[in-house]
Amino acid sequence: MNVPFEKVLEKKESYFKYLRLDKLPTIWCPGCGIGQALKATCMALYDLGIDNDQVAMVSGIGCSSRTPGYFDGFTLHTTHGRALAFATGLKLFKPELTTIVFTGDGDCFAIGGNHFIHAARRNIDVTVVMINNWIYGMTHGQVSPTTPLGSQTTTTPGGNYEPNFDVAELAKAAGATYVARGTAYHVTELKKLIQDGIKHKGFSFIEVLSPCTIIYGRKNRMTFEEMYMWLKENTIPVKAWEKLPEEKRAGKLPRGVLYHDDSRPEYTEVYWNRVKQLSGGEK
Amino acid sequence: MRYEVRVIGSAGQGSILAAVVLATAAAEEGLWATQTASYGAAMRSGTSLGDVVISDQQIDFPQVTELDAVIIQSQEAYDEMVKGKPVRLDPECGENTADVLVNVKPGALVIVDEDLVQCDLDCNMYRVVSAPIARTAAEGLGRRQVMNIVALGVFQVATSLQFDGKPLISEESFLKAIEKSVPKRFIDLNKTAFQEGVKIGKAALQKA
Amino acid sequence: MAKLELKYGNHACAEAAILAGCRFYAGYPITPSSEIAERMAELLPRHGGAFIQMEDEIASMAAIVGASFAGAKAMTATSGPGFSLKQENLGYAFMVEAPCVVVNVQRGGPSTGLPTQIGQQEIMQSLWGTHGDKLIPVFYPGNVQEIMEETIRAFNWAERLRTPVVLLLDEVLGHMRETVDMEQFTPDKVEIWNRKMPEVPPEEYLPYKPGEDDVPAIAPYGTPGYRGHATGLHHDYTGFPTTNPEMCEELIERLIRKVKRNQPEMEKNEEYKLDDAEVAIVAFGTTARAAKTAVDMAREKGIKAGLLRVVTIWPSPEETLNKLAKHVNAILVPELNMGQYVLEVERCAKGEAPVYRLNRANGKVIYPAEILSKLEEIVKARV
Amino acid sequence: MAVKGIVEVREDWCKGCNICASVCPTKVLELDKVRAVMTVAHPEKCIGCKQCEMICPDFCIYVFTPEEYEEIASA
Repeated sequence: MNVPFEKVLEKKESYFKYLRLDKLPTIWCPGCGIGQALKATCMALYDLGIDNDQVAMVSGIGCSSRTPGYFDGFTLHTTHGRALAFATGLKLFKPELTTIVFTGDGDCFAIGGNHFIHAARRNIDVTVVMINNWIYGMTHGQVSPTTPLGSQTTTTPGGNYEPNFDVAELAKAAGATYVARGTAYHVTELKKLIQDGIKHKGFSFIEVLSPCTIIYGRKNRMTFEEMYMWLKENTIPVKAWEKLPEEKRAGKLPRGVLYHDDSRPEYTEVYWNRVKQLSGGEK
Repeated sequence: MRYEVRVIGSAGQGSILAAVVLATAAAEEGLWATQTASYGAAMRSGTSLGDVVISDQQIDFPQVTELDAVIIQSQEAYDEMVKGKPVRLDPECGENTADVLVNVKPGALVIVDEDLVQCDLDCNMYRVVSAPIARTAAEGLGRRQVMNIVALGVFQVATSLQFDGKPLISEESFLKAIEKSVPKRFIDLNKTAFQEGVKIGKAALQKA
Repeated sequence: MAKLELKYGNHACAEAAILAGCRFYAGYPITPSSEIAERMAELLPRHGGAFIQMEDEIASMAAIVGASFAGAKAMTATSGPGFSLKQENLGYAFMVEAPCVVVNVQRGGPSTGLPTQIGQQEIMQSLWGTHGDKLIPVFYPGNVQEIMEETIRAFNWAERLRTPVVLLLDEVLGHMRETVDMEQFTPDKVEIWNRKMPEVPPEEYLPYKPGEDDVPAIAPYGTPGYRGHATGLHHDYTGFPTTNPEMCEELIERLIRKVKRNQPEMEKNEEYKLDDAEVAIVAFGTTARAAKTAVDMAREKGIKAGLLRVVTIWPSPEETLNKLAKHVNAILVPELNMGQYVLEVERCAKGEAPVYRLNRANGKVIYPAEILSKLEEIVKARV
Repeated sequence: MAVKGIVEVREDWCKGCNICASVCPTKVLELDKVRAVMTVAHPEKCIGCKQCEMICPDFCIYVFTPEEYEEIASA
């Protein structure tokens, strides 16, 4: 049994070639959406024809930040919140590496918020895949900067009372030149969004709405299926969203490419062009 | 040989730059030098200073302890140097008759601006050289800003008082140091300023 | 023939870094270290390197580790508060064995303290600042010439041992100009060490498998075939997380051993008039310069004083200090803090000689005359 | 009706989250509740839409076209 599947894994002619198969299964809880985000990234790279040796993946701390461990490229699992700072150093010195940062809502917007806005401001060519599961999963369910109002977390018994970030608007305002939102339910679409993000020369930010099935789900009395159905029913493709009257938008989110600007120069290109002028060419 | 110099003036008179040029000139001359600047106190009082230690061998303690020479560019700076009177260096000198400078050795060279500084120093205690430094810069060269370099010219000549008639550092070394230390478009101006300083320095020494 | 040139301390550090092969700098402005960043911003593009002013100190430390993984010889510079912020990622660099140099131009602390004035208060923090056990080499030059020597040496050891190296300066050193004999810094005379590269084919490559020198050969990211993973978690030879107690023990022991075993070669001291000394001063940085003058002043007064100027602060010269304690009647440790390295001197002296202190943390240097009077006091007490 | 897709589940990676079964339009998959792993209960119903493969968080489902399966199995 399972013989052809094994052969697919061996043959390295599919998106599985980007996985460290010996590290599977992942450490994530059953139903967690981070797996889909990784899968979508692998598929995107496969379709773009980017080799394993051309990709660096950097992460901080948290559930989502365990992703690089399963990705067969040049991977760096760093300190909490600082992934973008490490990635900035790596990308600036080796601009030829496709650099992907896997991060979560707490990692990226709480402890790493400053690094995020500055990386976006510089428009450095890094693709950020931000897994938004509305909670701190690895530390077992504390409130995060994206936790919806009223949600149950271990540090907001009785419901969250802190307003949350609209992370897509934040990214755009900080200067990101590609902003998209996908979900762990719409994986084919997510693949396309990540693919465009990688292709985009500049800072790309892809928010992936992903259910935290065990921690968030249990606290808020939602089953795995209900969480995926929520994603299906409450996210609306951008085009349809634009036509939607204001009163029908409440409680729903647009998904797809939310912002795309190709006009701004990319940071490493600007820097190395300056160097070329000053040093006469060679690195 | 350890020779300590302080250039002191009001903020903006280029005391630190003068100290840098002096230390660079020492290096050109083949001497070892350290140049330090004090931030805290100088910033509060509105005066600024640059210290230089020159030696024929590598220097241990880099800051000044007892000055062999001081270039005073303003009244404010002079008052600063007098203030405190922590040590009576020469018991022979009557306390009420003359000012005593802080941390300055007996026999030290004191260069003051003739027009800007009213001083009442005991000439038996210090070798005081008074010259029209600011006037030379402002009227002769049309640029008051280069008075610090004019002062260095005076200093260059005056050190001959302490080293058996021969200056500590040659004119050539100073001119090379100016080339290295000031922006290109001001090199000629500063070189002229230095040479003017040498001239008024020589005149002042003859007068004395 | 000496080729003397007047150099600004912080600029000398930057220029020596370029000589040592540094091609990446990330930093954040802080007094009194900012001039290092300014000089690097000027020099790096001209030498084909990358300079970036990051959003904070934490990010600067992170960026140099990222660049180090990409193969760059990387550096950052900071002062007190910034050094505190760098600690977590400094520990990360130690754990993942990313060669890099962290310069700390010490000012007066704690907290914002005395930003424009001297302190020597990070002697202990440079070793013990980041959480967890570690041994990070720390060098502390005593003059501008030595800033250049030690910057190059810091890069060399960082590369050879694949470890972060801390270079301590102080405000006076960083902000002073001094003549430097440039003769020894011509490119043909500067000895440069580079990190070792894996010699095995990609399929046998284990990034964290140490060689006989306890140092692993990790390929720079982007080297075709030599993909790898690095994590701040305890990891095995493959670089992947492990909680296996044997593996964890082996890792932490090796990380410390790889530095410790090189202590004799890394040790650098200056001994001054110690041969017949009865009382010895142990000092470093700017304070050691005052101490040297104080030794001469004491000798003139008939006190047989000597100086051991420590340049390699960590790992500390344990044996040298112990031998010194056996050889003299008393040791004096003047430092611009409330008593830090004196603890290490006491530990190494093992009671062979009494250890006296001269401490100050008010932003002012210790003058030679003060050390002299302390020496006189000690001699009086000992007779 | 001709088979349109062949589903394979790699049981050792499956965590039994049941998401794949919940998205399958023809109910091909069923959870083995005792072992908490997914099983292909009704392979004949597969229409080859790949929704289960796409949404599986654990990389343990692969959907072949019959031709693809033949080719790989016989190789």
